[in-house]
Amino acid sequence: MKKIINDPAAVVAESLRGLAAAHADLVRVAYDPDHVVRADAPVADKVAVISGGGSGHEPLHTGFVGAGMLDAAVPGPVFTSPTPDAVQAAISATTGQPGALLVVKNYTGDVLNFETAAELAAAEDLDVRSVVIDDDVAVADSTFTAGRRGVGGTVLLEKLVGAAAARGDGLDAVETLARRVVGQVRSIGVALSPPTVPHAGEPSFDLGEGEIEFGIGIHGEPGRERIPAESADALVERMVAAVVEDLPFGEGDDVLLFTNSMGGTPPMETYLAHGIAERLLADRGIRVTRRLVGPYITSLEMQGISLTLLRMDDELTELWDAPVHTPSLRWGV
Amino acid sequence: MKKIINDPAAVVAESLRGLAAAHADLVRVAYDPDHVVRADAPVADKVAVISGGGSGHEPLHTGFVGAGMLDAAVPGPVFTSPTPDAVQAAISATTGQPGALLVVKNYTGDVLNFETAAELAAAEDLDVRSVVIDDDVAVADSTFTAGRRGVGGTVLLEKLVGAAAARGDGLDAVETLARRVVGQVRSIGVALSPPTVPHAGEPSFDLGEGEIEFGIGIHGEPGRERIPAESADALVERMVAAVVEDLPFGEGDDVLLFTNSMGGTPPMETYLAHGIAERLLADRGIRVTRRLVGPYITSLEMQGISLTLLRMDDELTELWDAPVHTPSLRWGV
Amino acid sequence: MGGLMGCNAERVAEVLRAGGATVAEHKAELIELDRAIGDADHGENLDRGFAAVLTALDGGLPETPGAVLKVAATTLISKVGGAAGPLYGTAFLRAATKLGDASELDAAAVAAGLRAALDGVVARGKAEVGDATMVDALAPAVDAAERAQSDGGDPAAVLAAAADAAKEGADSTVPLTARKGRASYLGERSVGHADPGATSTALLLRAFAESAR
Amino acid sequence: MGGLMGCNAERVAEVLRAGGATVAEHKAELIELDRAIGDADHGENLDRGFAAVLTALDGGLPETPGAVLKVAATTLISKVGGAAGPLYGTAFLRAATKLGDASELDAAAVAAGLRAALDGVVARGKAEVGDATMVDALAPAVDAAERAQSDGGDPAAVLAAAADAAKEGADSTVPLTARKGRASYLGERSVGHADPGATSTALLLRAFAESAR
Ligand SMILES: Nc1ncnc2c1ncn2[C@@H]1O[C@H](COP(=O)(O)OP(=O)(O)O)[C@@H](O)[C@H]1O
Ligand SMILES: Nc1ncnc2c1ncn2[C@@H]1O[C@H](COP(=O)(O)OP(=O)(O)O)[C@@H](O)[C@H]1O
Ligand SMILES: [Mg+2]
Ligand SMILES: [Mg+2]
Ligand SMILES: [Mg+2]
Ligand SMILES: [Mg+2]
Repeated sequence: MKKIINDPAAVVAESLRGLAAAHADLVRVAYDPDHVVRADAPVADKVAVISGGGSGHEPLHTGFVGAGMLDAAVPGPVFTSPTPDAVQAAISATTGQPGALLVVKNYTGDVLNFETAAELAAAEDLDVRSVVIDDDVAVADSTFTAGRRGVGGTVLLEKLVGAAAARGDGLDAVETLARRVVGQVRSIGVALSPPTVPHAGEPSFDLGEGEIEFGIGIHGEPGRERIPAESADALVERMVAAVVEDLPFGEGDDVLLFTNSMGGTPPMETYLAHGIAERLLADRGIRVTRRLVGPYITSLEMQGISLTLLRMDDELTELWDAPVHTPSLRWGV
Repeated sequence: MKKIINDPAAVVAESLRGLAAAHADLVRVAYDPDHVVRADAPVADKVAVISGGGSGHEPLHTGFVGAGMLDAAVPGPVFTSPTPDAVQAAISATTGQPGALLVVKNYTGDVLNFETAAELAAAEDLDVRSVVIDDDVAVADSTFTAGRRGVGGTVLLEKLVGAAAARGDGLDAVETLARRVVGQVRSIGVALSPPTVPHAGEPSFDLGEGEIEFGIGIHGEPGRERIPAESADALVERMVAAVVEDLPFGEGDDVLLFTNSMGGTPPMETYLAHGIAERLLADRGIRVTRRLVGPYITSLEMQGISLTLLRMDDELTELWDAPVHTPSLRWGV
Repeated sequence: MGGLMGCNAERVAEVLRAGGATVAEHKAELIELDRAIGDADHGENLDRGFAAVLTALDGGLPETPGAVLKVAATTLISKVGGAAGPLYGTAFLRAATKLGDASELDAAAVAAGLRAALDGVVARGKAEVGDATMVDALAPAVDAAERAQSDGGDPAAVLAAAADAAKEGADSTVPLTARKGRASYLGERSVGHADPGATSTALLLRAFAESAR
Repeated sequence: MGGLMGCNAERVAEVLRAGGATVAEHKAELIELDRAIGDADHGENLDRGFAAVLTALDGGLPETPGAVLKVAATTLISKVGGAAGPLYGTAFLRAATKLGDASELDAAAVAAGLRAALDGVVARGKAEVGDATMVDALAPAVDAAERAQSDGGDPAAVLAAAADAAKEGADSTVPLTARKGRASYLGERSVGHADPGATSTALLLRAFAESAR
């Protein structure tokens, strides 16, 4: 393993120092417990939107702190959910009378730690709700698993609820919107190469030259299925089919298409895949009305991509187009 | 080699299709010869700023086409300079009476092909000038080499001259500014792993587990020196020293610090390195007044980073802060 | 003083220290198990947590065994993160609560503490035996502890029985398809691997038992 | 018709086709040479260019050898890119210009065409012998061609002499430190590798010579 790091145990804090230096106009970083808040937090009379999770998925979540998106992000150690006290610190720094919505990706650790933090906040008379995002169609949605993972849909969810909170929606409305988004967003991911967790020092899985992990998560956990490497056309068709058939999305739907690089896949391939996905959706009569292309929810240096589809309507379009000003997502300002 | 591609020979065109679909509001793509122009090109009464070069460095150059930056980008095959007819097509599509500035990275191929294009344009009575950017301190600046390479400074140069053209500067002024920027920007890069060119199918160099290429370029050409892997603190100090001592930058200087990922290095490490560089510059009494952090000039999936320093003044600061609206760099709009 | 007979806060702290030592020793192994079917952090997480527990205990020892376990619980909750943090944290917290302010522990207290720990883990994580989680080690461990206690065993014997059963329970996860936690995403591909959390539970109980002898 | 004696546009096109075939055949080898000290595209670039030249010639043959070479030149310039595109393009363009509208070539014309090609490459690229570029193959090839011609050789003999010298010239780049092109960035690390462009020049001249026999 080669990485540009010092002590693996200090990698998150040292990286946050760089983030703080680079974006002092947008974010403020506190350490131990680590949390990142808007430079102007707490914002009066606004529902706070807070998310977090293990580090290693950047820019998610720390890169999305700022006006129109997150009030705070809580980065845990690499691939490890943050602890309740860290989440609680982020809540304290951002949450007032209008309350807060916690955006929680559906992993056992995240759910348990954020749940505990919400309980602690309730004990201090703060109105804190959680929404759990579980958009990964690779995992069978049954009681015989920990449930579906939260993946690419998280980025869209954070943008949309951030915009709703920014325009002044109350906590009930923000929460309802969040649940609606969760209900109509679906994702699938593939990996061509594994990530390497700094403290582990070894690639998270071993993948032969001719193999692809289909249905990969974002933590280097192996995918659901290992398939032979195939052309971009065939692979993207397989991904589009998995996502479209799940919700299902159908002819006449308007969608946001989010083509995400898992980190190590360069723009050339990400755009190439995006172009194929646009064509395949058009073939199915599904109209792409908004798009996001790039590395927004990653798994360290893992090579691969994910596709996320969100069914759009006028309200979601308006919220998507609303101004956002964060280190890694910025428009309208 | 595993990549999300179909035919290696079609990778650039297919990727451009995805770019066109994703950013139809910003850019227009023409094929064979491939060139990308602003959606609203030609912009009347404005100097056109045009760049290009081999593909595989995205978002450079295609991701920087749009208001406030490039009027056109000409992507060649992977790591191969585009041909004169492609450059000429971009010139024709964007250049009117105010003329055009070609931003050319100093590689034999780019210089020769853009030179020929400029001659062809002159034959059609267009006022087309070139500026060659050669900011890489890894290469000895002597007549015994092809000269220094154009690397990270290119991104900054394109932004600054794009802003100058956008505010209405004439070609003389834009050209003078460009030469001034070239004179005060310096870069150095390192690689931890090689890129793989699609048609080659093999990594561009072989690097042992404990080795780093110091002074790497952006084409998978091996670096100037191979050094043992070292801590981020030591590596960034080595990089900062190389850049600072070259111009030299000194106490009291205001600078823009650009910490660039070569593609495969994730934000966690890029920000970590950025934080160290900020500290090391502060130690030297050099004040970082603007920064850019992320993968902006890459070498496919190569892991590594580069550091670029640009000496700032009021004019450059104003031009840097000016609005820009492109697929990959966007603010103020 | 041999064994846990009449064991007080100091002895409980010693037992915890032994647990911390075993986690440090087996850190790489636990990472490796988690790398195979999870996200390669279990060993790192637990080690970070137990190191903090030991530091906390070095800072001054509370008066009762329950209070010592409570320090361990809150430290684990605020240092481990992931799934294991809340689960182990809850386990220690429930055990601490069960022990109340008794100043010394007998065999019955040890068995009851373990039962409370298990109940806490199940309440939080909703896993059943056979889901391939730490419950597969802890549940049989508690049953064995209660049997040993009702057979008249001393605290050390209770812990030894628990450790033996936990080891067997951890091994039993190898052929299972995981149904909780991160390994469940793998479906049948989780078969053939020991669960990291079950393994760490067995290692901890073994260290506790040996320290208590 | 054996040899290039009295060779016309059709024969020149045949010679170019042989060049295209050799580039296709050695494409991987040229990529590999460029991978070692450059950016791994030389074989791909030349192959793309010569394939286009062959397609262009298939579309209809111009009347003179010079016109055939001009088609090759413009096609290479618009298809190869990189450093090699303008350099090879210029070489063919200068040769074409030199040959004028002669309908057949003699040995003197061949040698003069080669000399013009070399002058063009040097004018564009400013490389000298010893800089480890295609000039290291082309310059001795031109000298040898002129010697062969003044010794009374026919066009085929002129090309054969050029090919032999070019091969030697390409080999001579192995111990050199590159001073032009991408390999120059390597400094002394370029030592021990044959220059890709010098190698392709030698391969092309060999193919031309064999086709002309
Ligand atoms: N719902 C659950 N109930 C009981 N134990 C669980 C549950 N989910 C996960 N675990 C345990 O947690 C272990 C993983 O811990 P760890 O790797 O530290 O956390 P994470 O899975 O968040 O990375 C698993 O091996 C399993 O034993
Ligand atoms: N200034 C120069 N003069 C002559 N030949 C050169 C010069 N620069 C490069 N070359 C030749 O071009 C070859 C590289 O061609 P190619 O790989 O196609 O282009 P690029 O270097 O742009 O990738 C080198 O091996 C060398 O022979
Ligand atoms: Mg984890
Ligand atoms: Mg090239
Ligand atoms: Mg884990
Ligand atoms: Mg090359």
